[in-house]
Amino acid sequence: MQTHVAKRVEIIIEAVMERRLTAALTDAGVTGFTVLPVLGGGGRSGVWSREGQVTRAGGMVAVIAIVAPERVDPLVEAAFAVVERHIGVISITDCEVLRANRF
Amino acid sequence: MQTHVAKRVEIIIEAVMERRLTAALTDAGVTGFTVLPVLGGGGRSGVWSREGQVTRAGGMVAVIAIVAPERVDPLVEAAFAVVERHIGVISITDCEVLRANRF
Amino acid sequence: MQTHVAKRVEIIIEAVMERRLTAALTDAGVTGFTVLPVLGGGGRSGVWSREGQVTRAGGMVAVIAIVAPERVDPLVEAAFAVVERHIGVISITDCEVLRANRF
Amino acid sequence: MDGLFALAAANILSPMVLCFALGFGAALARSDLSVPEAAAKALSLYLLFAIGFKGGVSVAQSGVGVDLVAALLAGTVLSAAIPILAFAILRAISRLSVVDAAAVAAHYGSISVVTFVAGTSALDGAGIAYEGYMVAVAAAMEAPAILSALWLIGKKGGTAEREDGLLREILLNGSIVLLVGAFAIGWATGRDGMARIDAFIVAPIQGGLCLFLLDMGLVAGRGFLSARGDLKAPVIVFGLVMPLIGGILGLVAGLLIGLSAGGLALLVTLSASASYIAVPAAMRVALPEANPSIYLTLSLGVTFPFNLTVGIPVYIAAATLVAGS
Amino acid sequence: MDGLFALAAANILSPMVLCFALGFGAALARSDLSVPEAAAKALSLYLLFAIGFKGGVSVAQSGVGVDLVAALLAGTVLSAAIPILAFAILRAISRLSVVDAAAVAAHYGSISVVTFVAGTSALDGAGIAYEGYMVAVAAAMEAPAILSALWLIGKKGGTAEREDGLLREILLNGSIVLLVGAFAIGWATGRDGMARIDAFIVAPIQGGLCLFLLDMGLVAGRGFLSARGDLKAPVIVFGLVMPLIGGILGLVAGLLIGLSAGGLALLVTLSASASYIAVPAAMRVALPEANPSIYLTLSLGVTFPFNLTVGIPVYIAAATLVAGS
Amino acid sequence: MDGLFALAAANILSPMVLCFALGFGAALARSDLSVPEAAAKALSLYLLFAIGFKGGVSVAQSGVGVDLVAALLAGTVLSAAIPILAFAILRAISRLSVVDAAAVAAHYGSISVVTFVAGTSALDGAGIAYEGYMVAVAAAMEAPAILSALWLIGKKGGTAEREDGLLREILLNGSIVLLVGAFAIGWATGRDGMARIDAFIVAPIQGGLCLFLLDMGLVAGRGFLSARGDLKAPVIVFGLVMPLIGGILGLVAGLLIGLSAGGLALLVTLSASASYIAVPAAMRVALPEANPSIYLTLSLGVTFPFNLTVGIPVYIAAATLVAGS
Ligand SMILES: Nc1ncnc2c1ncn2[C@@H]1O[C@H](COP(=O)(O)O)[C@@H](O)[C@H]1O
Ligand SMILES: Nc1ncnc2c1ncn2[C@@H]1O[C@H](COP(=O)(O)O)[C@@H](O)[C@H]1O
Ligand SMILES: Nc1ncnc2c1ncn2[C@@H]1O[C@H](COP(=O)(O)O)[C@@H](O)[C@H]1O
Ligand code: NA
Ligand code: NA
Ligand code: NA
Repeated sequence: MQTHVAKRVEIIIEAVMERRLTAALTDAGVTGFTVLPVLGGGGRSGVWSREGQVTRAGGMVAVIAIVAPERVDPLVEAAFAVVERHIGVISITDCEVLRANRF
Repeated sequence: MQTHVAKRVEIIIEAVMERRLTAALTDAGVTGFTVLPVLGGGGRSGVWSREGQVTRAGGMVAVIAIVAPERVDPLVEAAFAVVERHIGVISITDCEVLRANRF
Repeated sequence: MQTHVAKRVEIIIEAVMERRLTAALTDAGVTGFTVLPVLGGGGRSGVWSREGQVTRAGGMVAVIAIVAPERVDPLVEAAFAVVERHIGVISITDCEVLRANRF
Repeated sequence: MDGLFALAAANILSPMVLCFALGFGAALARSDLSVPEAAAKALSLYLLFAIGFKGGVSVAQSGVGVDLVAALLAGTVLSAAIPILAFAILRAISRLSVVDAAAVAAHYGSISVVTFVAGTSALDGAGIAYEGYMVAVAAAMEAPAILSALWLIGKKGGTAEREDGLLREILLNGSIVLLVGAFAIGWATGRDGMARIDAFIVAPIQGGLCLFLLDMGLVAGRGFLSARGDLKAPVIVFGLVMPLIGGILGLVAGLLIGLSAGGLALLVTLSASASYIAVPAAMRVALPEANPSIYLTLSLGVTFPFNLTVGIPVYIAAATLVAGS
Repeated sequence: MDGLFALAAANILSPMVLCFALGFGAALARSDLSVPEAAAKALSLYLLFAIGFKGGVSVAQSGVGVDLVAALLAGTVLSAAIPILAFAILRAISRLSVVDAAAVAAHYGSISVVTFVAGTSALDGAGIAYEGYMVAVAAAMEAPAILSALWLIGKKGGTAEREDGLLREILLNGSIVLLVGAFAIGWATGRDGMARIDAFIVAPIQGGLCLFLLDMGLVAGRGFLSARGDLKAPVIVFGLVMPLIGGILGLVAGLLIGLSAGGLALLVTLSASASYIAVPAAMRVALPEANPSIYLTLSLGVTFPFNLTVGIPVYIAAATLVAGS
Repeated sequence: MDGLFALAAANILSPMVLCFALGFGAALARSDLSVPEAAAKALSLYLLFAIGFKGGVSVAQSGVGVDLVAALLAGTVLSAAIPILAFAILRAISRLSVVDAAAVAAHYGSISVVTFVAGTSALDGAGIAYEGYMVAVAAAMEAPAILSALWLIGKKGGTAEREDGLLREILLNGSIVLLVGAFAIGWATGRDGMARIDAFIVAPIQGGLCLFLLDMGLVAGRGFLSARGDLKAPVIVFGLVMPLIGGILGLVAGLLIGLSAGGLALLVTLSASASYIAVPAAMRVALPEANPSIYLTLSLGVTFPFNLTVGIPVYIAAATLVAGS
């Protein structure tokens, strides 16, 4: 099938910042994103897990946005502005998509 | 270690269509796939979240299939046939795998 | 923004092996990883789903680690040593990251 | 009239209705209060099981005959017929497309189990008896409306997905299976079965209903916030008037088959209620082009609160009046 | 004999057994009915806590002595011995590999807490008393079978994973810790502790068990559908006969240590039951080459329903007969 | 003194405290026992709803006047003032940075609902009455401490995030909304409302609290294991002494406004308790540089168990002594 190049941006960020991140993405013209739950992880600040937790502190989510290549810079800048002072990881991968007009 | 090129196909699709999608993938000769839960997201049809929902409408899942490069076309065609009339996003990324004979 | 090349390693592995895998990753010098829940899947050993399950057997998790390119080999070797006798899939993708000193 | 107001006041000031209002208000105020998806689903399974089982036990005690069959038939016919009327009304008063109108119509033919539970709880509170088998009628009314709507689409030249799996999916959806199954188990085990599990399903049910309604309020409120733009005035009017029209049909049907005042009130409630679990899921499969924010918001954010607050007391008053108790 | 049939009928027509059947049937019919994973786990924690606590309180009231030690010892020996017998039988009658046979054998030496709860519930229904400490015996029987099976593998030249973490993981698995912990808390707080939480753990437990069995039926039915091909006839026969063999061993051991009729019935039930939570997880770690669809389906889809329906009444009848009540 | 020891012994040997200890111990022993996140959240919603509703009903029955306003005011002042004292102490005795000290201080001004529930449960056990509106005071004490800590940061030249959404997020966080909402519903529906749902929220609450404390023990134990290194001795000392200091402030304030002995004990308990749900989440947003393993571990792993075991009996003894009952 006919495919088009795009970028897959994956942002792993604290759950408490989710709303702020997705608002920033929308402001930056991102047309779509998907939020995945995260069970746990480890990093410089130690190992953590969501098991049995009731506070929203100490949980993370993974936000995936697939965008046309020309939109990746504003997206990443908007995301970085939110993540900057916080725990979080942003990665960008080349990918192909169908229906290019959607991204 | 010795690695082999492969394709990682990620299909974000409505939960109600999951069974149909995985059946279509299997028919297309896909040997393995993994289904991840999705918490929420946003797109042209607005922002949504699974919190507190009891209906299966309005939820999505992410299906990941890693396949040998030569199998990616039938996979994507099978997936697209299911996604076509529905909400959903298909992306294809180059990757490397161990144990090539499995894909 | 200034980005740096890195590798995104995704390991889909049985939930019972999670602790062993993350310990092996840490031993191999991986500085961070994130664990995502998995709902179900299909492969040579059949189709499975977590719905209603109480045993930890027969569930999987997806572990994502983003690392500097020079660290990917020890990571993959450590992961493979854990996965080898078990059900599981390892894939490696090129990506770009911000703040390279973190990986 | 006095009785109606007292009933309405008692209903609106019940912890259940106030819990729904709390959730709705919290969502509108953008509080982060939320019920985990797994907990909401577990509560819904609990309510289906409890209400089904109770109905079955009551049938085991009172026995049934041809009246059950008549009620099932009446329910099936109502569920199949209401969407056709609803579709005609929607096409006449709103600008919804054929597909959107059919999808909305399917919801109003089918039923909402929580509205039914709230109805039984109001009847219990008012000390009015009802036929235990009405829960089986509820189950019978879930699916026909969907088939009716798909038939409408076909007639209007639209295309709904029509594959093997769909019909089975509709008829064997989880809430029908659990409701019917629990009813059958209650019927089979009767008073003895009830004695073993009543501490779990009888006394705590109203409290469980409170938490479930809190969650529904949150979901409805959030849906309302994000779908405001999609709901035009005529559609909202439909969401407030259609329950009354459906209710009247239910009243007529119930009188024809000779239900008691309580049973009548429940058939009216079922006819007036709109689905928000099974039908939306079926519509996503069969009519993906229909806009879910219209039918979900209308059913959960307009009709459900209307029935919960105003509708149920009116239906009970009408039924007791008409059944000439 | 008459009594046995009455007992069996009462058992099979209990809401619990019918809930399991409902789940199993819904899965076979491919309904989408399902219990969220978190809800199923929460129910299982609730059952473990309730049954452990109750056992502890009953020990606090009646006191224990050397009989508890004897029972724990008997349970440990049974758990360690049964896998060796089960392995020999499996190798004789089926074509399972050494690894698969050892993995299956481990399940039958260990125990199923839900089968135990169903057993106590049947005894309560029939008014037969039993030793409160049997729940501690259940906990003691969870792990030895696993070590036994791993020892078997070693002897047969196979290699099981043998690392530091494994033994601790087996001995400190969540269900053992919660069962033993709740037992200890019940013992420590006794009648006073019970007075504070009985509304939570005594009256509602049978209803909670119903929903849990509904879920187990769904999981068993789905497992059965997808693993049919892996279960050959001799293996299925094993899944139906091994409970009886294990039960007889339990009967002999229980007679030797002088249990009451009720306690005897529970030891038989434990010996006859097969694990489906702790052992499968341990097998995935220690024997990854063993095929999980064999041991999971056999334990949950064959032996568990057998014990739930036919087994428990037979074990109770046998125990009351032999204990010469 | 004798009474204090008896009270302390009764408290420590309660199923609730032992469940916390079981969870803590299981975590330290690295057992895989765990409560699903959704189940833990559902239990916390249940406790908030039940305790809020109960408080509201009791206010509906006894009526309130200016004493409620005085108590709300006292709570607000305590919540705002305690962080300033706590901050000064932390900076004097530990090497925590301004940001870390302010974040910890915010937790001690705010409150822990579970500690409050445990306090009411101990009072119920000892047969001591308390003002129903104390639950509203608990809600009023959640947020001011956060604002106080952010003000401190500003004064010390630090920068906290200060955007529109933050204040609303703090004031409308889920636990405040549910607690206040349930209180209002209880107040509005009074005895009638209670009659409909008491089987759900009164009798089972202590059992539900047991499972929730088991989960808190697991989370606290795991947090303790992984954050040991971050907690230096002076900080741990703070976590044990600050509750007493906060408690004394609460005692003085409560005497000034003339609370009953039971109400006094609860105000002391609230002042002595440290938040572990709402404040940590607010700190992650507003003070991301503060180290969560310090404030979470201190609040949940040090102060919470201290209050649960030693603190509550001491607070009750002090309050009854001082209120000269
Ligand atoms: N290299 C990485 N790859 C994947 N996830 C990471 C990585 N580094 C950090 N994370 C995630 O971000 C969280 C916080 O990281 P840190 O700030 O390093 O403690 C971790 O617990 C992980 O969930
Ligand atoms: N570009 C995208 N990247 C990631 N997920 C997307 C994207 N577009 C849509 N989605 C997901 O698909 C859902 C439906 O999209 P839409 O049809 O645009 O409303 C969204 O709510 C997201 O969960
Ligand atoms: N090619 C693949 N792509 C994605 N996930 C896979 C793939 N192969 C296997 N898996 C996952 O690994 C599990 C076990 O695979 P298998 O060992 O082939 O049965 C499957 O149930 C999937 O969850
Ligand atoms: Na209807
Ligand atoms: Na056994
Ligand atoms: Na405090």
